[in-house]
Amino acid sequence: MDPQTVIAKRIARELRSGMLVNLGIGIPTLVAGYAPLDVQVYFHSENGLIGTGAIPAEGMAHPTLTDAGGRPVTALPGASTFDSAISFGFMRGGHVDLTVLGGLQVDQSGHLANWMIPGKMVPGMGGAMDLATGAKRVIVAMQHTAKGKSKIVQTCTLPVTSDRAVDCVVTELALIRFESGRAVLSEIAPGVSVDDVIAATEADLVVSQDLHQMLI
Amino acid sequence: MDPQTVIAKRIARELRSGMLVNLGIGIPTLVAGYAPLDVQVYFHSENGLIGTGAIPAEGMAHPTLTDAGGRPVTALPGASTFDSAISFGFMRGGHVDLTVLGGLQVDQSGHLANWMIPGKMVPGMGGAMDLATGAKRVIVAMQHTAKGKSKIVQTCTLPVTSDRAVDCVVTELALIRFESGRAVLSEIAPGVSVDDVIAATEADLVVSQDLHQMLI
Amino acid sequence: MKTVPLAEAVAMIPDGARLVVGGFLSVGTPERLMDEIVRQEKRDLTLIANDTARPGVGVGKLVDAKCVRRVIVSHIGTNPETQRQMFADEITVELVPQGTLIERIRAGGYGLGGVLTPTGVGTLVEEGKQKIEVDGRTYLLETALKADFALVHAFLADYLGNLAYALTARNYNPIVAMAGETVIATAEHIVPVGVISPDHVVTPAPLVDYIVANG
Amino acid sequence: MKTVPLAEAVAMIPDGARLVVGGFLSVGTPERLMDEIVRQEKRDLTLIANDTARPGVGVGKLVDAKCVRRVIVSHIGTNPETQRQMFADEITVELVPQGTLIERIRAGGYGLGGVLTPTGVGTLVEEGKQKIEVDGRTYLLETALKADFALVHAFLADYLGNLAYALTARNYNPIVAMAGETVIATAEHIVPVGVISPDHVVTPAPLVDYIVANG
Repeated sequence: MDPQTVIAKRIARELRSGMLVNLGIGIPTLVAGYAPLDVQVYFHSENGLIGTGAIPAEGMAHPTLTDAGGRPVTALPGASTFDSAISFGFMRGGHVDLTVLGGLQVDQSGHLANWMIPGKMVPGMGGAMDLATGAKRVIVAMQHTAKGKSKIVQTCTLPVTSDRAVDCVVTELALIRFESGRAVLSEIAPGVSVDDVIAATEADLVVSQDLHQMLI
Repeated sequence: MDPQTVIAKRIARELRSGMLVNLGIGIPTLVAGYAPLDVQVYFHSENGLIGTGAIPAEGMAHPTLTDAGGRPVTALPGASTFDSAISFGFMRGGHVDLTVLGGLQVDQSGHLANWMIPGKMVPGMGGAMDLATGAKRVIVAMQHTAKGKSKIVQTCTLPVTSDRAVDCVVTELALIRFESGRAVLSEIAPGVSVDDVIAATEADLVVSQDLHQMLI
Repeated sequence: MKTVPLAEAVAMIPDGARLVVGGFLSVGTPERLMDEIVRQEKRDLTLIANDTARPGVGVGKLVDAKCVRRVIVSHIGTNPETQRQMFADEITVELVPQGTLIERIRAGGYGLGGVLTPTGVGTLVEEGKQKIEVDGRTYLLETALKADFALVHAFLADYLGNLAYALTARNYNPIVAMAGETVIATAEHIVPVGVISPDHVVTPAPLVDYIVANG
Repeated sequence: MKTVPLAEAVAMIPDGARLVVGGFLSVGTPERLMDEIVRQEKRDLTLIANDTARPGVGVGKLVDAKCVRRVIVSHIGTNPETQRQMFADEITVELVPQGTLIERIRAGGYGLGGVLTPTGVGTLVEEGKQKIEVDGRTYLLETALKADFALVHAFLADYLGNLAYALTARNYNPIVAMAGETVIATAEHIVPVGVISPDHVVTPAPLVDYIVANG
């Protein structure tokens, strides 16, 4: 199983019926594909849609029904559309139960950096800061390392997205929770050892007393 | 002609087609009845309606179509309804072109007091402060005196409604504009002399070089 | 969203709870919830609403039955019973300009700490509030209001909890629905999913925790 | 409200004007107004919008044609031309978190001086901004934005100027329509008064100064 699939499948297990969920672009988007069949969540697109459905069949796209990346989507029965002030009220006000965001770095107290690389990538933060600050739960979905270097660091060297700590990060190796400023290794992927995770991680990890294998 | 009719008829001459107008309770409400036939204004009710029409015929009232006093109204073709945040956005944001408000006192720099009499009448300010502060133009409609005492005073003794000066006050005797902190007597009602107005007014009045008779 | 019987919905509200309730002079107020709160004899509630309506209607019923210890409203002039209780020190009344009140409730529901408004500057309303200057104009800092329960009334609710309102019964309801920890809604009509078009949904379903079953 | 031909609508916009424009990655942007602004070779505009779309679409057309000197947006990542002009110092880019941007525009249109938001606290965004504590939580004071012209696109406009939007093309448009000194709207369909029910009007007619005649 490739790293992205491991991450997406694990996060999909966090979905519960009735939840309002916002998925960022990249790996987070894949989570929708692994939602359990008996779980009905509402997907929120920050451009103003709740009840975002799958990509439309050919010829069925409509120019005014798009996701936050501007791509055509469908809407499920019971969907609703609204202006951007309401949309961000949902995000900032804690009405989005769960957001899954991509990451460039997460530090050991749970700070996320995912919106810029000074001098190199300055796309703008879009809705990332509001989601990271306001959603009820924030899960980061990212690969554990980039070019052999740990993305889970002691302190973010890139500009952070929020001063609020994320709840956990899920990588292809592990699920790490952030509790009271500590990074707690809670789950390890099948075939991965605690030592493997520690070796791949720059941040100091506390191994959970309840450590178990990641279900995917 | 009774005092209220003089006031309402004079103010009705300020209406222009396309204006968005909010009328307070009391004398201001009467203004709608004297709108020139060729003038189409939008009446705004702060409970969330633009396009407020006349009182419904018997048997035609609907429990969810009311004015800001909770009384049944009708809606004209092209009416719109909206929530209270939008409604007050219209008022505070200067989108209401004209508001006509009742008054307890207006002082010579144009401050209005119309929402409480300490220890006696404490109904709450409702929407009065937002209208007095945010509408593009504020006209006060009130009788010149109460119990023989001038309601146009040197300085308000009652708590003011806003620190923003009103544009003018219309009474059964006169139209007084407030310009750069001065009360300028601009129009006198038919059969009323400048001396009559000055005698009935506590505030210092500057007589306009352009003084003329009130058209009603 | 769960559909619950009326008595069960109101049983969730403990004495001393803070309620934010939709309606404007009782138009758009969830009357069945008001009646049931009175029947269950709730006490010491804090009520956030536009006004206290009139005796016998809307939130006025809660005042009549002495369910309320404190109100945060823009107007009590239509309810002599509120005024009587206020002068008798049975109820505490905090008066807030209407446009400020709706923005404070909105701020609570939208995750904002507050707003800067020109309304109230230079009046009694400014007492005890921070004044902030922006671009040469003075504003009052008005802080967010939230509540334990938001009680709203809609014209249409669908089976998922999407809500749409009728005419001037909309008023505070859509804003109130964002500002409660738990949101309970009543509706004139409960209709199948899809009856309310996505563009006509005013309160999206995920906001609504409970729809009260109709009669 | 006045109905005007496209060229006349755009002729009102002087060089150097400040525009706030509806749309999200060009969905819901008044494309005909964009094309005409380019054709009339407007210069030195300030553009307030969610993003700069992509080259060749939406507000991206204004960037392509160098009509814009300054943008206030939440995202330029989809438009390499904006990035190129930024690095070449041909355009000034102010990046604002999206939820903050829409609240700042709303504050401008709603007569508020600004809002307190937790978004951006402890990040680069807080630089130069006032921090205010409310109930033990820290917020940034984000101030109101207004514009000389608001350009919006609706699905339906009626003869009076009432507007309704379609699906995700609503986005910034209703807020933008409150925040312009002059409001110019285009619409997919211009329909008789009454086609849009009062409850389905999103932008009430008195806000709209000009509807651009359809071709």
